Order: sequence, then C-alpha cells, then structure tokens
Amino acid sequence: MAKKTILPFGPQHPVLPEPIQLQLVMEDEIVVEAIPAIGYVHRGLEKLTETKAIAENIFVVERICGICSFMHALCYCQGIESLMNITVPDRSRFLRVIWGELHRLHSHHLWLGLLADAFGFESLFMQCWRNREMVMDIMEMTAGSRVIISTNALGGVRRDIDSDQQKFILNSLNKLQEELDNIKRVFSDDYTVNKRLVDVAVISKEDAHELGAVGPVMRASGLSFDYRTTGYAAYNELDFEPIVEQSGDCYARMMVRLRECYQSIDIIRQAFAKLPEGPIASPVKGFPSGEIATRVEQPRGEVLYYIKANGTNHLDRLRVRTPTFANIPALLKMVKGLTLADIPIAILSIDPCISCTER
Amino acid sequence: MFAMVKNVIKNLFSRPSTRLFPYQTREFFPNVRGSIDNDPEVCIYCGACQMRCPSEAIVVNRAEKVWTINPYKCILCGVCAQICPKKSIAIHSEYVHPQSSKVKKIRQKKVVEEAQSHA
Amino acid sequence: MLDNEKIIELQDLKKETLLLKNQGYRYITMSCVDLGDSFDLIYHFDKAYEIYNMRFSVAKGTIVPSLSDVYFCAMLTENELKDLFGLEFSGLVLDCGGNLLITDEVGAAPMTKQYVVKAKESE
Amino acid sequence: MMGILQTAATKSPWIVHFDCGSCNGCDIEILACLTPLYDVERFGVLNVGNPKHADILVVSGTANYRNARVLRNVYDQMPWPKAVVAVGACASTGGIFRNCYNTLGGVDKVIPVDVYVPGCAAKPEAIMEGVLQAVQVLEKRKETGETYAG
Repeated sequence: MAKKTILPFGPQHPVLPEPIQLQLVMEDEIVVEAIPAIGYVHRGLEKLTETKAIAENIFVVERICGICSFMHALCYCQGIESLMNITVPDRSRFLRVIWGELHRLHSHHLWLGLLADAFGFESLFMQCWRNREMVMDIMEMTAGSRVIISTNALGGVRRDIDSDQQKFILNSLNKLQEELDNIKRVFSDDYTVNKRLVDVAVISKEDAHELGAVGPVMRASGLSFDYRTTGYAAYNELDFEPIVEQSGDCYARMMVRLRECYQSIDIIRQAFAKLPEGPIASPVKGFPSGEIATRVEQPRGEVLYYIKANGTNHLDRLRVRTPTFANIPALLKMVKGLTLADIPIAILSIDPCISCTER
Repeated sequence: MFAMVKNVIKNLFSRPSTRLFPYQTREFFPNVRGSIDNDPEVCIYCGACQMRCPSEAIVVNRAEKVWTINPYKCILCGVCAQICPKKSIAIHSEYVHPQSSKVKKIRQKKVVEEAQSHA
Repeated sequence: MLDNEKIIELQDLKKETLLLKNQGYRYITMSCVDLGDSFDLIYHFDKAYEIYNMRFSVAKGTIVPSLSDVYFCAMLTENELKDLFGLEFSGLVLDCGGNLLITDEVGAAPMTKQYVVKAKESE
Repeated sequence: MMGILQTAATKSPWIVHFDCGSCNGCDIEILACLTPLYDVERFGVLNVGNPKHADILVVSGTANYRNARVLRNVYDQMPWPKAVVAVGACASTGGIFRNCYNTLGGVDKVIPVDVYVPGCAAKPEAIMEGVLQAVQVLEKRKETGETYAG
C-alpha cells in the first residue's frame, strides 16, 4: 500500500492559461482522486446584471468569457427577445450564425494550439495560432474588435457584412481550409500525438450522460447532442449533422473539435449563399416580463440562461450555466487512474474556460 | 522527405507571416474600435453618454461644459457614439497608447487640452 | 412560469428526481431566485433537446436534501448556491463549506437581496 | 519608437503572465503576441512559467480576494529589478466589473503597477508597446540602482 499524498495542481501553472486548482490525491504517480478548488476568477457577475439596464447587460454577459463572447450575448438576446415576442429580421439571423461559427472556429483553433503546446509540440502550436489569426482578421474587419466583438443587440445585430467583406471572408476561409488540411494530417496521424492522446482519460457514454457532460466531451463519447440542431437563429435553414466520435478518449475529443472546424467553415459558406437582403435589426420597445430558460450551443457545449424579468428596466435574476461548469464532474472522473504526467492533457481535453465557470 | 524540402523552399521565398510591429505599423481596417473622442464644439453636454455607458467611464459636467472619459475604464462598446444626439462622439481606429499613469481624456468647450489628472 | 414546468413539494424532491433519472433525463443545472423571505429553487433537466423544469419554494433557513447522491454533478451547483445564497443542503457528497467560489472577506450569501455591494472609490 | 527598440534590443526580458480574473479576452491577446503574427520573441521576450526567471509581470483582469494573495506571491518571488504591466481595462481600474462584490478593483490595489495598457480587450500592438515601455522602466531601475520599493 503506497502512501497517499495530496498534490496541488495550479493555480499558476505553465500549461494552464487560467488559474484553476485541482488537489490531486496521489498514490505514487497515480491519481486516485481529484478535488477542484476554484474561485480565482469569480467576479460576481450575476449580481452585477441585476443592477444594470437590460440593454447594458449584453456588454456584461459578453465579458463572461472573451473566447465565446458572441454566443453569450446571443443566448441572452434570444432569451429577452422571446420574452418580448420580437421577431428578428432574417438577415440578422444569418449574420448571427456567421459570427457564431467564426467564434467556434477561432475557439477550436485556440484549443488545438494549446493542446499541441501541452504535449510539447511547439511548432504545431504556432501553426494553429497562425491560422487562427485569419479568423481574427475577419472579426476585426467585420466587427471592429478582435475578441469581444459586441455586435449583438436586442432585436438584431449592430453591424452588417457587405459584399466586399463577404468576398474577403470566403477567400480567407478557403485559405484556412487548406491550412487546416495540413494540421489535420499531423493531429490525426502523427505517431507522437497518437501516443499522447489515444486511450488517455477515457469517459464512457453512460458516465458522460450521468455526469452531465456537454459539448465535444459528450459528443466524443458517442452521444449525439448538438443544440444547434434545434434550429435557433438560422440553423434550421442550414444543413449539418452533429459530429460524434465513439471512443471517449482525448483523441476523440480532439477529432470532434477538428472536424467541427470543417463543419463551421461549411456552415459559414452555406449561410453566405442563403444570406437574404433586408434590415438587420427590428425596433425594441418596452421591457420584458416573465421567466425563460434558453439555451445555445457554444464551442465548449451547451450554455443555459435562466432569465427572470419583472417588466422594468432591471432583471430580477440572471442565471448562467456555462459548459465548462458542466464538464468539471466529468473531468474529476476522467483523471482517476491517470499518471501525473497525463493530467495537463486531461484537463485541457475538456477545453476548460475558467472565467466562464466562475463568472 | 521530399515534402519537407518543398516546405523549406516555400518558406525561404515567402514573405514572413509576422507583422513587423513596431517597425511597420499596419493599417487598421475601417470602423475598428480603438479610441473614443468627442468634439467639444459640437457636443451639447446633454449627458446621454454618461447615462448609457455600461462601465461608467464617461463623466459629463453640464454646468462647466466639460466631457471626461477615462480610457482605462472604457470597454469600447461604442454605445456612446451610437446614441449621441449630435453625433459629436467619434470612434477612431487608433488605439490608446499605454502609459505609466491613468491619464483621463478631457474635452472642454473652447479650450481643448489634455489635462494630467492622476487617479 | 417556464415551459414544461412542474411544481413539486420539498419532500417529493428525491422521489421525482429518481423517476427522472430512470427515464433517462440529464441534469443541466439548478437556479435559485431570492423572493424576499423565501427562495425559489428550479431544477432544469434535459431529454432529447426538451427541457424539463421542477420548481419548489423553501423558506429561508430550510435544509434542502442534496441531489448529489443521485446525480453526482449536482454537487458543484449545490456548493455554488451554498456560497452565493447561503442555502443549506443535507447529504452533500463533497462539501466545500461555503468556500468554493468566495472567500470569507466577501461576507455571507452575496447574491441575496439584502447583501449590499460595497461601492469602490472612483478614480 | 526607435529609442524603445534600442533599449529593448540590449536586453532580453522574460515575462511571466498571471491571469487574475480576466474574461480571457486579454489573455488570448497576450498569447497572440507570442505567436507568429506578432511574435514578441523578436525582441527576446520569452513567456516563462516560473516567476523567479522573469523580469516583467504581465497581469490581466481584476484582482479579487482569493487571487490577490496569489498575485502578491508571484510578484514577491520575482527578483529585483522588475516591472509590472497591467493589461486591459479590468487590470487598470476594474473595468466593467469594478462594482462587483468579489472584486477589489485594479491590480494596483495589490501590487505597484508601472505601465497601464488600456483597451477591452487590449490590442496585441498595445500590449507589445506596453511591454517595451516596461523594458525601459527596467533599464532605468538598473541604471539608477533603485531598490525594492514595494
């Protein structure tokens, strides 16, 4: 019987861009249990939304997370719009899909780069981030800011994409797809990459369902769940299938995200082909009242907003359940039995976004 | 092996993918949100921007006709420019340069000056 | 009132949850709303893209049975609400003692209506 | 601008990045500075994980009660001379989160800050300029032999 030691992992760790602490109960090199200690990024954002006006809250919820900021604003706007029975113009629905998928693209590229960095493949990390800058340029051109784009508004969007920009975007996406082919070869076939990812941190289908995992973690375990298929925004008019892998290990989670990059490019192309003319925002008058629980699929999984409004310019309650928060129980399960050297890969494989988790 | 040689040759003759900042500053795309400025002659000091600013970065003194923005609080959402009744607030693509103290930007009727006020 | 909602009693919580689990529902999260002298607790579940909500009210200070032995993932949400609202849960499998998100300097239950946020001096 | 480059070229400052409660926007822009498009390694700037190796501390996000201790810890471990760059509105004043219950405001409430980089999220160009200014601060501290102040 080996002696048990508790090893704190984090909060300041070279592999993690954000502070999270896992207290690992170790038996020699094997992890027997993990206890999360979070709270380093907690700001108290839900309370802040109660003091701000409803339209100002868009800028607050965008800053829950800088990586999927557009989807947070989208979910919030969709919730308020359905409480107020506002129909959003067709063009803005498609524009929301386009920006949403651009965010998914840049988020997945970011993650692929960080994963490559975590297993020590420096040049692959640089390659992913170089490709990601193409998406960032599109963001800066269309929305005026690189990460927090602030294009969502109640009733529609704040900016339009004209035909010149459309050409630029489609050109960039063609280039991006070529580059993606190159890195896909390395990620899927390289010997060292396979050695580090295959059969590491496996989570079974049943466990993923019971532990409430969402997004790529869930889909990598063979569960087909992608909230986009319910057809919010303009997804009902676009053709795509949820991407599912069966093995449930780190490799499967990586493949899901890699394939979703291709899917996003495809969805953006379809959306541009179908982009209707017309206004980009409908007028908003009055204040919402009532309760709603609304969901959107983010790069990391499904996000839930519970909104309670009371007919004034301030909300009674805004509750956010972010995807990483739902994936932490699955993480705690999957690190059991791993060696210490595999912990960084396992943590990264759920694509942790701590600022989302703690708000 | 051959693929690698191809890569090497391609990279030798292609342009660097790095933006050579600060030797060359790149042209920003139009409509990029970099910094917020107010034209003190057009502004009517109504205070609408102060009311709607989500991060309370703008302070308008109606009596003395002074408009102040703290760029270190500003989140560059662009709401102030959108709702300004006189369209006197403009968003420039040039970003605010880093400084060693939190200098506020003050715009005053007639006299335009950069006052140094420390936090 | 949410779509697809069922109002239950506190003592039925465990029974209803077990029923849902057997039907293959996935636990999403729970929300808490401060109503002044009581809390509204809403549990959100999902099955095949359909959301199912379960709601009940408890007076402040009531001890709520924990769902973490049915759905382990409820542990995190319950610890979070314990921090933010000062709710008490019986039978939590992993209890962070009110220090999951916040430290003692913040004070107890910052999300409740009576908690006043200290204004920071402006600069 | 060339002056800054001259001083920057004379030394290779290593940076340590600490995220204390930022929304990730500034974090990923700091990382973007290190990657091919902006590539601060041209100036010898290297991102390291160990505060004892670093000359410049780059902080993003608002300080809160829990991470203030960690931030102070990281800062104290860095050898003198050192400089601190606060990246983004949150690190400078608290930004939009200034009046949340769990934030303290800017990181200057916890440690002395030398350069403030505004923006939400700060542009990579601004961050690089901030780091190069911090290098100047370092140089000055080295020349004047200024001792530990905080």
